[in-house]
Amino acid sequence: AKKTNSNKDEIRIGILNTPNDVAVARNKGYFEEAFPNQKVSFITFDSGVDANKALMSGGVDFATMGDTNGVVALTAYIPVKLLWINEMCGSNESLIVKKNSGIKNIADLKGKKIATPFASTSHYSLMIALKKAGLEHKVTLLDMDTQNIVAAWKRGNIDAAYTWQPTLSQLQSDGRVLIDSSDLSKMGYSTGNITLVSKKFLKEQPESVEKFVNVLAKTHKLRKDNYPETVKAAAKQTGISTADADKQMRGTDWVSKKAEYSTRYLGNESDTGQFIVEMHRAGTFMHSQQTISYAPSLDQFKKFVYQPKGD
Amino acid sequence: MKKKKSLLITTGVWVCLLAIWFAVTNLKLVSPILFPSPQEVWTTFTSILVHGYNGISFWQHLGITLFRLFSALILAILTAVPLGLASGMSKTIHSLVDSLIQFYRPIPPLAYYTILILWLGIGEGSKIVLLYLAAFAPIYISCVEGVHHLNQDYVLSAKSLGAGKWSIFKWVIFPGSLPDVFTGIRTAMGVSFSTLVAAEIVASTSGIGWMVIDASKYLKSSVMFMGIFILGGLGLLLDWLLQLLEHEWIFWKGKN
Amino acid sequence: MKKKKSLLITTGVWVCLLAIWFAVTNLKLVSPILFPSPQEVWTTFTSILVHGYNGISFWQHLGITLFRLFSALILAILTAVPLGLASGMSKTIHSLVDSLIQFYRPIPPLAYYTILILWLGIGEGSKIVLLYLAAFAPIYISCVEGVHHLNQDYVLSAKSLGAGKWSIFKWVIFPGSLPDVFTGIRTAMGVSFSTLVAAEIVASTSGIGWMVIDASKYLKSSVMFMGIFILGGLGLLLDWLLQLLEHEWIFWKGKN
Amino acid sequence: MDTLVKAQNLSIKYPNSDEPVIIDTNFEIKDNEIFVLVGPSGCGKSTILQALAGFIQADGVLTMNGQTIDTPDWQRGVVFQNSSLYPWFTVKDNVGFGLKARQFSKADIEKRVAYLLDLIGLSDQGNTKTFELSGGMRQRVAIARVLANKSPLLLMDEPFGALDAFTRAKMQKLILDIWRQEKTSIFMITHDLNEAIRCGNRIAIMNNHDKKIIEIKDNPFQNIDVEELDDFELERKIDKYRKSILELINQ
Amino acid sequence: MDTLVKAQNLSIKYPNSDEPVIIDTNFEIKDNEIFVLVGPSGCGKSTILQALAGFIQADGVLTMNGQTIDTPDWQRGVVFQNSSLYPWFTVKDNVGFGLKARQFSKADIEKRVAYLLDLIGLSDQGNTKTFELSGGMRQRVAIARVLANKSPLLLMDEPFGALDAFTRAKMQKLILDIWRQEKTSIFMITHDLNEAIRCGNRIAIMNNHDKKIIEIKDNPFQNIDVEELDDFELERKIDKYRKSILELINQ
Ligand SMILES: Nc1ncnc2c1ncn2[C@@H]1O[C@H](COP(=O)(O)OP(=O)(O)OP(=O)(O)O)[C@@H](O)[C@H]1O
Ligand SMILES: Nc1ncnc2c1ncn2[C@@H]1O[C@H](COP(=O)(O)OP(=O)(O)OP(=O)(O)O)[C@@H](O)[C@H]1O
Ligand SMILES: [Mg+2]
Ligand SMILES: [Mg+2]
Repeated sequence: AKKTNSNKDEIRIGILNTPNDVAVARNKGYFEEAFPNQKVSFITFDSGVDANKALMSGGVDFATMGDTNGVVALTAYIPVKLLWINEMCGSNESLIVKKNSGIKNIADLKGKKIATPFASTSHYSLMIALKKAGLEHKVTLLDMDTQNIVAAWKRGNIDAAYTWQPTLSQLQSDGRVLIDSSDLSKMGYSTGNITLVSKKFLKEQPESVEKFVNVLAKTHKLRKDNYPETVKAAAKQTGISTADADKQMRGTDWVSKKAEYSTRYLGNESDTGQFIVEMHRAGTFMHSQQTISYAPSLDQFKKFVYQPKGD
Repeated sequence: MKKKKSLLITTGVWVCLLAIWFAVTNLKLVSPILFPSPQEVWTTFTSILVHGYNGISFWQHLGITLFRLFSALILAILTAVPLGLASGMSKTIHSLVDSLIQFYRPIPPLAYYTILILWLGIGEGSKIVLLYLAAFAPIYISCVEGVHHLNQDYVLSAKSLGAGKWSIFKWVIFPGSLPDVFTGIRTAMGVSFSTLVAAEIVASTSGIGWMVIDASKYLKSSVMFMGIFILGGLGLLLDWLLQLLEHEWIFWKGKN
Repeated sequence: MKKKKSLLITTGVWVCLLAIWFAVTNLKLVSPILFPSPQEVWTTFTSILVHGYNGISFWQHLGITLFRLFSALILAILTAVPLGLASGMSKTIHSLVDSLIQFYRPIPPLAYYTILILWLGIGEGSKIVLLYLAAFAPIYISCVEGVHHLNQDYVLSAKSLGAGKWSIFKWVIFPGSLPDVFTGIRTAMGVSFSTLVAAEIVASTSGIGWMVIDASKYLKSSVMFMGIFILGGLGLLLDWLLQLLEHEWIFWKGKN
Repeated sequence: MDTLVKAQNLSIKYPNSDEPVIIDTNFEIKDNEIFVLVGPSGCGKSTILQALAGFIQADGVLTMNGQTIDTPDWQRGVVFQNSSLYPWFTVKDNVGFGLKARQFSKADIEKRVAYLLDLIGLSDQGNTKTFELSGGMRQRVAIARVLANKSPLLLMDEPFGALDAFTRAKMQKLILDIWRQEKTSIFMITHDLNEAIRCGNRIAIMNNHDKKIIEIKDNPFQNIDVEELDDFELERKIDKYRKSILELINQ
Repeated sequence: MDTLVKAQNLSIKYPNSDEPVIIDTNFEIKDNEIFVLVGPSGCGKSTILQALAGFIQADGVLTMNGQTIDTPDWQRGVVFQNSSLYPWFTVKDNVGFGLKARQFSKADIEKRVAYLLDLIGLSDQGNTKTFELSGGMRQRVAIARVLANKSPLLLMDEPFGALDAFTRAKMQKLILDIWRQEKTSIFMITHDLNEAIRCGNRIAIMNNHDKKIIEIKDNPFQNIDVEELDDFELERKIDKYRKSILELINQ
């Protein structure tokens, strides 16, 4: 976390403390391998909110965050590009209710207290789920960090929460999942964690960006080829048990590099990716919720996406 | 005449700053996220005044914030003033409670907020208690000081005029320490006020402090700036009101 | 003799509380998350002392926190004292800067922290500036007051002893307002200290405040309690050190 | 005249020091007399007054009307050098303070207060705030406040020390008038010998070394205003008397 | 004797009020004289002193050695009722303050300070903190502090008003000794007529109404200690003199 101007000797990466591809690459030493002459430093953020602030102030060159925070970054004209989808959210993010609350389905949530970290992918997923059930203004939403969700859950202050792992497993002993992000994804409201790269860095060191993508792609490949080893690396890096890591990773989808820049996800120069379309949808929805001040156009989203050279 | 001049300078400073702000932002010398323009902040303000924020009207946000602040302050006054005066008057009570208060006083509120939430839940309770704890210590301490600084002749006179313990408390010690008590209340309000945003960070969806925090999540700078201005103005206003009250009630202050 | 008695009572209170804490937690009357037992807190403490926390030694955590605090305080002293004294002495400077400081003063630091981060980045800069801003206002204000409260006879005497402006400042106004300046510094330290946790909330991986926040994320109550005790003790210690310095340097305080 | 206060082998020590300030002193205050105590600064005058008031404890015998003095009491009203009027009360409320504390009826209080305000010439200032009064006026109110209780003994610690010489002369006259009208006893400390001579029935003298009252002189010149005198024979006598006191003080 | 200070048609108004406090007063202070000003409280004595010191502006003529007084200056040293010694400096540093401010050499300062400490009898207390001194000692240091500058004029506003009567008598003697030795002029305010008569070469009198000095009397009795006198003829004269002043004051 040095000063604002990025220098050639250091690559600063903002990370989330979850068992994702960045964690695996770190553990495996892929970064050192790819950047032998540069110092790679990692700055942990609690959420994409802080990561965005860091990108804005030039404190990091890359940052991982939920795609909703990516929408915020675009809306706020932060000079960044969408580089990579780290993972697609699935059962690792879900809406969980207390077992004894008598809530059987989403409709039963009417008048209940639901907690979620605002501005997160979970928040977005929850809002979509509620909107679909016509409950948008019929529940009490509470903005809480994941740790406070656990505390509030234990005390019985909340009836439900939309949150992610590892928080989720702490609630699962007396909770039941109503819906998870893979369900929403099927309806066309996918969410995922993405990595943004600062435009300045991209301009100065395009080849480093390329290498960065390849590092992450390598982990995605590793997962496909040797899942247990990937889990072990992720667990070690984030300091959790392999079982926990397995549970968390199982709920996510790591896309191959080829798929990333295909029409299913980020798209390419000619065709718009499906994920981008859904991100645009999210932007429009967030604007309708007044959480962002305007809805960026699909064109803006298209320009937002990084395109790898050649390959 | 001198007063007029200094008022002129002060106005000048603000006008200048506003002008620079206006110029710098409108010439697009800085990113609007780093520094939104005054028009933008103003538009945001009027729009929030009309449409509210997050589905709740501006006045409700303000109301809930003030409710939390005043509940905490009133609670603090009701408990800290008696305890502080008692601690000032009785050595025994002082040795019972003073060290506890001196110990908790310097702890940053955010450090124990999580524990408060664990104990009291996420509702208004923990928020108000957080603000209450912030307000309690300054009031308590200035009450103790108020009694200690009291002119001893006041008490001695009262005794040799035949006043009993209760009369002395009611007519001498209490009014005599009021100036200090009031200073304590003003400090307490300042401290509570600066804890306000921390209190509204967790499990809130209303309040001016929450609004600023929420806006910062979406990097809505104009809302952040607006919130900051509102909080600054509100802080000034509340302190000014307390000063008015002080002037009215403690008319003898500084006149002896 | 009386002092001994009150010391006895105070010790008694702490022993009692400790005993209750011990009893309640060891009889498992409350969940260890809500209230960890004293042994647990102690074990956590010794283990962190030996092994550090999050791969960083305890002393480094303490060091970085103190570094942030003192950088901010020293910066604040170096800027707020000259400005405050100047503002106390000159009406023009007062009208130039006072309203600005009065306006920003009540704003809760957390409200503008995001903006500081956007402007200054996530490094030490924004953290120290946050603490600096918290410390600046109290020092400035008490410097202004120090000059205003100065016995006018001191200045008049100096003038008719042939002292020029600079001599008057150096030998009369500066030492004469030192008692107030020091009070301001003590207040500033308190305010900065209570902002410490807020400053270490964002993008930190070290510092005592961060440790408490991090522990609260994983509901490690024993670490939270330990952190709270350390912060409380540290706050008391620092204030006590300042009081010692004050006693040493401002030996004439309260003696006139 | 009957004895009102009796002090025998009176010794006084402050709790925070080992050295006694007063050692083995003896004196009596009689009914309806003005007993003036003079002596250099720091000799222990105020200490004796505090013991009389019951503010501090003393060893030896110290009784009033045969009862040991060990606590403050409305029967011994105190007037300090700088009036300790309560600034949050009006003049009236200050004067009525003792009676209210002793739960007299409202009507009684009002009557007595009105009478006393008239006595001190401040009838029009009953509702004034005390900080709006001049020093002399304030001291008059302080005197009225203790008079309200009809205290048999008034203790005054340099009551006019903070006033200028010209106001002071007027206050001395006032005290003598009040004393005659209200028939109370007064114990008064001063460091102005003229004041002592003008006001005292008897003058007690302390010096810097003995830690006790070394002599109590009858004063044949009470109520004589030296500054307006035309009888030089008398004036000579007064001067001689004053010098004999000074000599004792400076011993 | 030469005229040191000249005041003609002097009028003084405080900036925050419209009513002038002093109107059209005239007086002169001569070289090497003690000029004493007496008058009731609030008549404007301190106001005149402040104008002389240059602390406040006055209308009319106010000159010292022919130069208009409009700012404070080391040539006019001021001693306040409650000494304004700097508690953060030692006795020595307080006495040497003016010389240091005027950039005298260290050696010069030390010599002069040592001489003055000897003069006021505090040679042993040079390194003492001022708050450890008694009231009388402190006032002596305050006087030494202005003497250090060899100011031709000393302005004293009730310099001994806060001291007890017995210390005060000693200070009066000290002032007269110093005045003789240092050959300075002194302007002194007091509300103690005995002090005025003992110290003054001339006594200026103000009353409560005229807002000016109504008369300036030569004082033939300077340096006579009334309380130790044995010549009753002289005493009678002094008494008459005092009464004539009192009459003027109470006009
Ligand atoms: N509260 C106290 N504790 C300890 N010593 C005290 C206290 N008050 C006074 N003394 C000491 O007792 C002695 C007598 O003090 P006291 O006030 O009785 O003198 P005094 O005759 O009234 O003097 P003054 O004329 O200056 O008022 C002094 O030496 C003083 O230092
Ligand atoms: N700073 C001031 N502003 C306005 N009026 C003042 C100020 N100081 C004094 N006065 C008024 O000027 C008048 C004369 O005051 P001054 O202090 O000169 O009296 P004094 O003769 O020195 O009285 P004392 O013997 O009580 O010291 C008084 O009526 C007073 O109220
Ligand atoms: Mg005394
Ligand atoms: Mg005066």
